[in-house]
Amino acid sequence: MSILVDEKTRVVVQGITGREGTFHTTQMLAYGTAVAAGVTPGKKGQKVEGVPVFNTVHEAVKNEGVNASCIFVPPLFAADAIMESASEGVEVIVCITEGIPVLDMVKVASFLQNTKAVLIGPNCPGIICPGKTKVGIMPGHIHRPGHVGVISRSGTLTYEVVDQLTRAGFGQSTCIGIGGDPIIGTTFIDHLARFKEDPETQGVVLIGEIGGSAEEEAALYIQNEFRKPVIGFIAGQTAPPGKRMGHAGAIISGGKGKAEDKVQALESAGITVVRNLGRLGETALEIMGKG
Amino acid sequence: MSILVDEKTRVVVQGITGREGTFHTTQMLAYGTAVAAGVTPGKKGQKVEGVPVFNTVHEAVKNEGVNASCIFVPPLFAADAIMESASEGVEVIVCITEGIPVLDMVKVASFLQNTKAVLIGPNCPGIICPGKTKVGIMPGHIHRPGHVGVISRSGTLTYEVVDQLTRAGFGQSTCIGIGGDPIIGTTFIDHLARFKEDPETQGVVLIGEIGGSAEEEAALYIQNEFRKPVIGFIAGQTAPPGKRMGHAGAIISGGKGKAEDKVQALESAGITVVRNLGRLGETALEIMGKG
Amino acid sequence: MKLHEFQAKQIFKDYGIPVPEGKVASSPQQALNAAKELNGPPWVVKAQVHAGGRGKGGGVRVVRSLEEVKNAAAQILDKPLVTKQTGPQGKRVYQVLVEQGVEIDRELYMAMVVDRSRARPVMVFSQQGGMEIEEVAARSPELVLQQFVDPGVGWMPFQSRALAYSLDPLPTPETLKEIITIMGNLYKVFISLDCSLAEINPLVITKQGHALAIDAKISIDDNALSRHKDLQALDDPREKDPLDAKAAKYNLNYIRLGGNIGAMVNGAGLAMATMDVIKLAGAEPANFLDVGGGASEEMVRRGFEIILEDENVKAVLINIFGGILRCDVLARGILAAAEKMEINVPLIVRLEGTNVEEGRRILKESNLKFLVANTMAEAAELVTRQVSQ
Amino acid sequence: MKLHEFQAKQIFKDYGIPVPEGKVASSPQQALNAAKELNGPPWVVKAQVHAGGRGKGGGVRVVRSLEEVKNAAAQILDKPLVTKQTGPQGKRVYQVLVEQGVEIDRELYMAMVVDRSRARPVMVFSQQGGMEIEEVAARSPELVLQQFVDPGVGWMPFQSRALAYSLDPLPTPETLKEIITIMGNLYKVFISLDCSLAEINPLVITKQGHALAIDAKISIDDNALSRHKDLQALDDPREKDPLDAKAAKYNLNYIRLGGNIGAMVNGAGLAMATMDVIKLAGAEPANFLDVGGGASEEMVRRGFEIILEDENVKAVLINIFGGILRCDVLARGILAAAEKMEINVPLIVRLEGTNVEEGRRILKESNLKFLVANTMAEAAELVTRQVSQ
Repeated sequence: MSILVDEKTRVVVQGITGREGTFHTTQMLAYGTAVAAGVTPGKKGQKVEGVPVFNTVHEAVKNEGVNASCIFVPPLFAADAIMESASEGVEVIVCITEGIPVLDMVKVASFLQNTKAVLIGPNCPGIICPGKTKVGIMPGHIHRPGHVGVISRSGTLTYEVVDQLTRAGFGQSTCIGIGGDPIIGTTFIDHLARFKEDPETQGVVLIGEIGGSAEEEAALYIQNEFRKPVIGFIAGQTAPPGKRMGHAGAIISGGKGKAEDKVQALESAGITVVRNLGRLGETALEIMGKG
Repeated sequence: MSILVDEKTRVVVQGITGREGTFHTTQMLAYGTAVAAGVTPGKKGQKVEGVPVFNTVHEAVKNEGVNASCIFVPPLFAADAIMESASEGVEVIVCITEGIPVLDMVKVASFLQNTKAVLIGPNCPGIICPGKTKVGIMPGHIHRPGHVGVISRSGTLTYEVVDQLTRAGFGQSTCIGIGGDPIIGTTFIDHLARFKEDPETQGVVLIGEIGGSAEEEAALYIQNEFRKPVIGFIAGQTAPPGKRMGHAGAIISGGKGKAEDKVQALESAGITVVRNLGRLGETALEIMGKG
Repeated sequence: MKLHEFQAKQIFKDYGIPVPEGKVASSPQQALNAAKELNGPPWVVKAQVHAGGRGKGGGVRVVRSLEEVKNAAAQILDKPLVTKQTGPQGKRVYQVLVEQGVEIDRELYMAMVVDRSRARPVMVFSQQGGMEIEEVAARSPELVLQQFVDPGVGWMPFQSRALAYSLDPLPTPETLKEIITIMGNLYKVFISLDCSLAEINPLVITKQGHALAIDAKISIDDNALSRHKDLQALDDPREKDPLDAKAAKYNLNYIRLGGNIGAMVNGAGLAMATMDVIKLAGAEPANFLDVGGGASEEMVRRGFEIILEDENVKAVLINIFGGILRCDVLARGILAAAEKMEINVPLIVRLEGTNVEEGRRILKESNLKFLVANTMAEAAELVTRQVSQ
Repeated sequence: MKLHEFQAKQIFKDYGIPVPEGKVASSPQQALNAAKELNGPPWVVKAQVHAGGRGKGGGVRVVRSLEEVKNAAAQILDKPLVTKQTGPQGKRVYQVLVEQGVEIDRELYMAMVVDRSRARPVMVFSQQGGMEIEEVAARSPELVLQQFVDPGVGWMPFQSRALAYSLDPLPTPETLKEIITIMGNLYKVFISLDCSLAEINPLVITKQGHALAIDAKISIDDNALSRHKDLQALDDPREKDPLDAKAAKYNLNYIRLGGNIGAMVNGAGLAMATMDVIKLAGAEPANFLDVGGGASEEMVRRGFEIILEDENVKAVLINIFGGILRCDVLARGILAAAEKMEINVPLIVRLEGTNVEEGRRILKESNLKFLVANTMAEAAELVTRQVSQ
């Protein structure tokens, strides 16, 4: 088992004829993902690596029965692309696009409330179930099938973590990059709840970073609801204070968001926090036993 | 028992210093309703029939613990008033106001999705639990405590029905005017579901009218889910075709909305439909036995 | 409030929806002058009247000479236009719209309304536009697409694409772009003007590959009119029955019908039920009149006057169940009317509800002659008696 | 993108938010001329610089004579302004805003931002505005109110009332109306311009009872700038470190820091983690540089150049875990940079991920001298060795 996607998942790539869309379609196909359709308005009838291109997600759903989407369209058009998939009943939407305006994401968040879609991202590497399917841009070869779930706000940092897990002998059940933007479709907690119910997942690595309060909320959830072992890492422990959103930002955040606060929140929830990223693999061995 | 409101309900009247607001505050107080506060911006400190007036619903909730609202503000300000109460956690909102623009109600409907408020109306007489409380404008003296639930899209037509029920010896558990506008807060089905769970309610009278498809949907619900006796009436059996919303309106409604269709839908769901309103009391005696 | 086609087309133009060049005219000579300023032949002369089915009723003429323009305008303006929506008496036409003819390749359908059960605006679109759209919807529902608008985001480009890319065969990219632009603009019209309907039927693709609104239908939500001062000026009172117009002036919900029993009721539902009772009694209602919840004494007086001004009326049934409208207000309004005009028909009064005692007392102590009904059933009996006399 | 106070105030004015009369000046003489055209005394001379805490740093002067206006401007423009946000080196001030002084009765706080966990804009309002607002929020949170905006309806009048009627004592109805209008207009500014922040602190009530934005802070969402051509012109490159400015030109996410280990990383998270590793190794990062996901060869080249242009840099760590950025693209970008400039510092390269073999091959087959790290841990060791040498 895996969460959200598996080898039966049929993927539509939105923005398939663009440079990144085409490149990662090739990569996903090579990994074994069932990329069943692509969408670029006006390009119906073309093929990309043998994958048929349609004008709309509606056509892709109707003709190819796709149930997941991977989005590579440019930032100012990405919110529209997410809503298109959601309105056509696509169940899992992975938005790779970086740089979507925040107020566009406010609209997306509101729109998704009335659909059954699960949005991963934006500004994320996507989701992979090693050995089954990869809906996203992560380098597939560093992953191994196994029993560790990975949830991360970061992209490349996730690869680093997965790489160490694999080298330490730990395969992964599912790895999800939830995205680094202020407003994202799903949070740590949404996926922790899925890992909780997934018998294949025996432990979770949770990779946070400074800003927001998602890690603090996840810590509370884990403390109350989650019984499998969890290892945490927070990026940005030595980062200088980032952009301040005036007094208002500080007031809204209530002073949360600093790395040390997050580390403390995780530790006081009984979670082992790795402070030196180079040592994550070792720590996994200590906490989760031999992989 | 009764549904939604009872003698413990504490009501705030929005627009209490207006002509209608003041008149019906007096009427409600006379009926025994706990009108605990009024709201008219800028009029804090005044009293209407001994009821303290506040500037905002927030103040009314904080100072008087109100949990239901009755709205008399003019049509262009009514949507705002509904949202104000909903945002302050008021649980039952009765909007009497007639003539709210439809696109304002589109916004209200969207807004209420994110609150726990139950909206009755707009363009409705409100809700009454005879002998306990009345949140609305119906003439209280025609009602009697008892075991029949009444749900109606019409205002004055409801009084007519209640009057006949009372004269025939049937008291009412709760009577609700859901409102005659195209977009209303709650439908027949919402309240049927409540009457289903209310042990005091032994039968229901459902008063519909031409337009929309609420009666057809209610018929389906009753057929599948509702086991207490139901009597139906549809106003407008002889009405000439009303305003047509172009072809689009006909397409959207799929041809539903005519009185005869509604009568048939109700009858084929096993509901007794009264065709001559003058005979409703008699029919109640036939269907529900001696009151 | 319904707009005329030429008014709706001006709004379309202002919002970036292309329409044929055209001019409005009130006489055959004006129509001729208008045609001279427009490219043609052909020209199209269209009756400007609030009624559907104009085409089949002869209210839309395609003509190929200036002389024909004049003749067509004369014919349309000369006698009432009869369509399936006007009734056999037809409707007088005061203005015609003279337009340049266009060469039509395809006829599409596009409209926006509010879907009441979903509580959202919806765009309805079909590649089979034209006069038979409702038949298309009934026969081949898959050819009629709908896109519901989420109020949190408004009309989105993906929705335009979902509709436009359904066209089969697909038009050129340029034509598609024009259609997509029109969709966004139709939504803007709908939302900005508080429309209850904004409809383009047909939206054509011309032989030159351009999208063009050949007809235009806009209705404004009457409840929202007060926040659109500019639109109020577009009301054409000539389109209304004089009594309907008078009722509108006093905010009364009045519709004149053909029968002989005048009725004054509070609440649309009770008014409809009262009409039903009149019919069941074997009589015909002369009107629908809901004096409404917040009616003042003045409104009641005007409503009563309007009923009595209808020369068909042989008896009047007043059926009031007081709620927000108080019975005493009703009674005073009736008396105020009675003071100013003679009442020569039988009056049946049924009063119940809020302040009923006070209302009954006021009527009783006046000089007014009337029959009292205590229930709807009694009212129906009295009506029957009046009718059979 | 941050705006200067005078730019933000112009926007406020355009959107109907009242601000004091004022003029911007680049020299003491211009400041004097500006003051002559404004009512006064008093006047206020304010440093225009992207940094908070100007008041306490001496960047805001209230003066009572024209001579003092000139002197205040001269002092502010003369030397870098040091505030708690600028660091000890301070920031040079190029312009001052000269304004009419106003008589202040009360200082309020009003701002709009997006709340990330609720995914909604929120208005923050307090009757205790001024410099200490964050302390107020920490000490007396009940004095800081929030109203979240439902995107389906936008800012509603009831929200303005909920905030404005919290004022204690309540201002006059006229003043309340002004404050309520400002709330609606601040929301319009925020939404129309894709702001990440729109803040008025203080919003004052003058002794005459008028509401007035005494300060103005607007930040635009960089991701949305491309759809606001007019706002792009408001960018002031002088506010940025020259290397930061160059990086911005090439869309690189670069922040210059104080240390000596240059770092080029893809992904903000990995970049932060790499900085953490450098610190844990006992060294100091010279910069944060996330070349991003969609980086081209050109962007990599420019990024590498920018790192090397920082004269503090004694070693460079390249840590790339290829995903959307492919390792071969990275390698070619590095080589392109190396062709154009001499590299005199040790280079540590750690490559992994997408197209890693191709990337490693390209670097290996070039003339570039570099140390290979296979893991983060190894990279940290190599950095330590460089630092301790």
